[in-house]
Amino acid sequence: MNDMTTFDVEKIRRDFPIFEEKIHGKRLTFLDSGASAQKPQVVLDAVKSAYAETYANVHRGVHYLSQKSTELYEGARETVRAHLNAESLDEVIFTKNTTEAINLVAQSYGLMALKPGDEIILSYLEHHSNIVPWQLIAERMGATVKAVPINQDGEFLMEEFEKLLSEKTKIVAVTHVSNAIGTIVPVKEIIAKAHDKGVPVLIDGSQAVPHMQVDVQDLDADFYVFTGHKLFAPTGIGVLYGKNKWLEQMPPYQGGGDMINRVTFEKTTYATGHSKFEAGTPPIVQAIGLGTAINYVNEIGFDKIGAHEQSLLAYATEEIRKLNNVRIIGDAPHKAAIVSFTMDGIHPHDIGTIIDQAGVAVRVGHHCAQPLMDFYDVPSTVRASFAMYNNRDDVDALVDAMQMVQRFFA
Amino acid sequence: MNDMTTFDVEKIRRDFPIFEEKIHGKRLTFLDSGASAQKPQVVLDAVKSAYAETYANVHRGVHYLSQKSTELYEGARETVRAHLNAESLDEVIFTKNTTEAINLVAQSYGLMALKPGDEIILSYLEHHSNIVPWQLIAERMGATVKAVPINQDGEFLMEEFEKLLSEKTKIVAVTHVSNAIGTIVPVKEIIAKAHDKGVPVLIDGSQAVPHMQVDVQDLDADFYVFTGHKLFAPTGIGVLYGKNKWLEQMPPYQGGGDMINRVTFEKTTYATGHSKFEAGTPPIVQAIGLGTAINYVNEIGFDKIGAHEQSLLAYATEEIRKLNNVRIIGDAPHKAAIVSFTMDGIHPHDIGTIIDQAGVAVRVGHHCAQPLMDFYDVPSTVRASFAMYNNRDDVDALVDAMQMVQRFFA
Amino acid sequence: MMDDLKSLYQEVILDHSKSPRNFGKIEPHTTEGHGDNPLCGDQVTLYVNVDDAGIITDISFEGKGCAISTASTSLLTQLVKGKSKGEATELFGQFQDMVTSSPEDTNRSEAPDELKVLAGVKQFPMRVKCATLSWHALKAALENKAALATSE
Amino acid sequence: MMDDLKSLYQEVILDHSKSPRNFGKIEPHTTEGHGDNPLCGDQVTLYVNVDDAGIITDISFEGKGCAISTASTSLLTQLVKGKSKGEATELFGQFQDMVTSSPEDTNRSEAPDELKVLAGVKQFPMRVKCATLSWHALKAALENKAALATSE
Ligand SMILES: Cc1ncc(COP(=O)(O)O)c(C=O)c1O
Ligand SMILES: Cc1ncc(COP(=O)(O)O)c(C=O)c1O
Repeated sequence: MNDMTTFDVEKIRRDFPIFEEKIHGKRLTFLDSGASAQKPQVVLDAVKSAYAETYANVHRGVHYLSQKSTELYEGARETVRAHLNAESLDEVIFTKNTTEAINLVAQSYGLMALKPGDEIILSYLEHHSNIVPWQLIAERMGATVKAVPINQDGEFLMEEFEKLLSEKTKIVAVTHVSNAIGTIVPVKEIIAKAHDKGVPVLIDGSQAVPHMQVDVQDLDADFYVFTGHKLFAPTGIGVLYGKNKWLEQMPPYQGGGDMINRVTFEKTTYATGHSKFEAGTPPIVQAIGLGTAINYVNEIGFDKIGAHEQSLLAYATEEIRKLNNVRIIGDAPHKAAIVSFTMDGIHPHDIGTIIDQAGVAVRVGHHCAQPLMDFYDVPSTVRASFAMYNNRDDVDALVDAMQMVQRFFA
Repeated sequence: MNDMTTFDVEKIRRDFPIFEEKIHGKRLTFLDSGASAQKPQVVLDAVKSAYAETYANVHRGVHYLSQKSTELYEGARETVRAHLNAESLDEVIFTKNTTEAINLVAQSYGLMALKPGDEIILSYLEHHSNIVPWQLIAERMGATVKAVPINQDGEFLMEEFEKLLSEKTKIVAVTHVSNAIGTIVPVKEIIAKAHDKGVPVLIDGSQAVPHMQVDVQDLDADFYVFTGHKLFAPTGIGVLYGKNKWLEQMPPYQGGGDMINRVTFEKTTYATGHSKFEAGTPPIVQAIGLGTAINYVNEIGFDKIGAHEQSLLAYATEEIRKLNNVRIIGDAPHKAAIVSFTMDGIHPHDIGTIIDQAGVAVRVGHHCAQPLMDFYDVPSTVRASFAMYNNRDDVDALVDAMQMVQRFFA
Repeated sequence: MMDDLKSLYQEVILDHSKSPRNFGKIEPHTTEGHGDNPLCGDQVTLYVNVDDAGIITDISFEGKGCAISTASTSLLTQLVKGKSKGEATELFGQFQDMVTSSPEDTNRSEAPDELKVLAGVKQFPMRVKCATLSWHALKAALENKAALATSE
Repeated sequence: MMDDLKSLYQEVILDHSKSPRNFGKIEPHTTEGHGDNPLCGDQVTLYVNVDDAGIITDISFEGKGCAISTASTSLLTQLVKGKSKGEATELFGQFQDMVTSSPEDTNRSEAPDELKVLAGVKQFPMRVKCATLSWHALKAALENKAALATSE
């Protein structure tokens, strides 16, 4: 895929129409891709064409449009399969987002596997979407949720994990990259340790897939989930990868059209493969858009994207540290391009509002990671999250705007 | 909204770019809107603009794009609220599709309300998406699913319904319009009868909203669900209307971001209102597209759309009856513009394949309504389903193509 | 347009679909296999006699289906009668390859001519399931699985 | 750009946010109310003394918040001290109207001038919750609800 030319961030920026917009009359400095990423023109074109030229419902139709639509939808599944290096198409399930994917596993695997007294292991780095679904199923089945602590730098404590792992552990669910502070978690090692005890592992890849190449077979992940909208794809689409050996045993999650084999009021039998978990009309066009987005990033290449982002991260960290009274939260040696910080005496919400007037978009708040905020004893932080289309001007604009905030509150 | 000019179907057709496509070199005769409807240009434009001009994640951001995106997303909620005449915005929940909306109610209301021996009443007219979710929760709670029978014309048997209603009944879930044969079900009367016994009612409006104006307060529906893609809106978006008095009592369905009040590993508290049921990043742009689609149909006006479709239905029924060896399935006096039929000695699948070569798109199969197919003792039918953009040429093309089929198999 | 259709619905196909061979239920039979096409609701049941040497001595079918599925089943019964289980499985493989391979590869298909009349189904991806349904049912019967076969 | 910001962060607001009045916990107190802003994780607790005649004789607050929320809470405590429960509720209504009404209506707002300094928040819809959080907490306290108030 990956051509031999060097990474050209300005060319990439031109692929994203949003950068033509002015914000309060200013250049857009978009540092909120961790919440959701912008969309390249090719994705918009794919969405448009799927509606305007080949649209119909998938799977059941024998007519031309239905056939085309099905080919595109199933083609997107193959794109995802190849991208994650999943063994088979049956292991790739389209969902609405990461949150639905985790709820699906929690409810379906949980219903099958959990007994009173069993334990689910998470970590302090998790997004609420990888906490609350487990709390809900744990409560229902009489199981308990345990969380692996972290150190001050925001690193996952492997020894503590090993102490928590026991015969009671029925599943481990951890994030690949922390959305709030950027820590890259050593998931391959976690999976190996869990497998030593026969415990399956779900990896929340929401913040990993936009920044790095993921190989589910290499990781040996039992479940790997991510959300399309952070990967430059449309909203309304997510992916659950699951090993066949689990999916085959798991009961259906939602009931409805397309997930059945035969329905009678007396007895209903279910489809096999990914169909069992895709009830109802799926997000057809959103899946097609996701396939297009994946092809787009692969053409650029994750080696280049990663290198670019790491150099931005280093520059941003250096520049932000120069500001007075700033505390960077999370300083793990392996980090994705996310910088979270607080400023003495100035609340993140006020910072967010003020720098927005300079066209700088960051996220302020708890980032759906309240346990992590509690750990650092802050209610919220300012988070600048970078994507492949960010450049050094974005860092400079952020730092300038922060200086303006300091003058404002001086 | 509704202007005073007469209904101009050719003008409407020009609003839908798909009609510029040629199918196997032929004019597209799209009679599969019951499976999913085509999209007008305004919806495509709204989708594009939401991505290219104002895109960001909703709710948490204080920056400009997030604010704009939130305004558009919440504006779509208001459009849906007004369209259904729901009392409050908290009663409008965005889902992925109808199927998710029904599963949400089945699991959440079911978990709260069902005890062993309780009963859920459905009908023989239901789509699998309004059967299987109830079977799943019934099995889990030890409850039983009962189905109201129909007569040969495909009408809901009110007396049988009254016989089934009892103190054991905890919920009634029926379709507003049958997707397979078009019967319009007297849901207002059903709701009144159920309410007499204190039983709440869910109405599956998937096939009703594209054809008629729905007023949830007038119907007094407890839950009303529909799917966007059949209402000329994007895929990946659905709506659950629920009365506040139920939603307030119901436990959350999926856990994750945005549906919480405060998360700790010890105890998590939930948001109130629609937020409780919208976990994770919602289908933002799809909701915006749905709002646009609703405004579009309202500008045309459902009185005119209904009149046009009824005249097409009458014409199509008359013309199809003229064909040899044809049996129309479902002959209720109140029908939406759907004609389902079989042909002696020629299987629907073969019909579908052959007429597709003439550019005619119909749906062949069991239409996710196997209990109904079993009732009529057919494995499948040919279904021509009409939308506001169909015209008499579409009917003629269908009938011509059917005659070709007969010659082919003669 | 008529060309693709004519290659799908060849005379042989129309003939077999109108007058299916080996239709009905042989009694007794040593095994049976059921196929269910969840997409259209069609079902087929194969009744099979396999002798101790593993030879399919007799076979018949019941069920409703489209022209493609009925003709395919009818052809199947003619073709596997007298064959060993192994040979039948091999035929299934050749058949599957034929209906899913790219058009250029058709000529290289190893399937016997009796099956090649169904090669046209390849132009109609949504109909491939119709053609393979009974083969899945046969596989289920030969593996003596009580379980249902689906053509997916 | 600075105009909108200046109208949001007026001198009074900055002053109250840096030196909040009535900060701390009065003991004893007859009632308290808690406010939680799920969007940013901010929390505020109001401690209130209401006498038999229904007059708010004393009030204080604790909690962390942004400049807007802290200033709004500080102003609230100053304003409702000495008022009856009914008057406090009325002020809440006026305040809500002011921060959610359309810009043209601001001048017609019935809110006292002490509250009008917060009218600029209306230009920042995502910040309205910050300004109203403590009013919701006050309402919870006066209704003596153990339940948590959220500013949604
Ligand atoms: C009556 C009815 N109910 C439910 C559904 C399911 O809708 P969806 O597949 O969008 O969830 C459909 C359409 O397929 C339908 O026609
Ligand atoms: C690490 C992580 N997990 C889960 C999610 C939830 O994703 P979504 O809201 O798309 O379901 C997010 C993003 O919000 C995330 O960053």
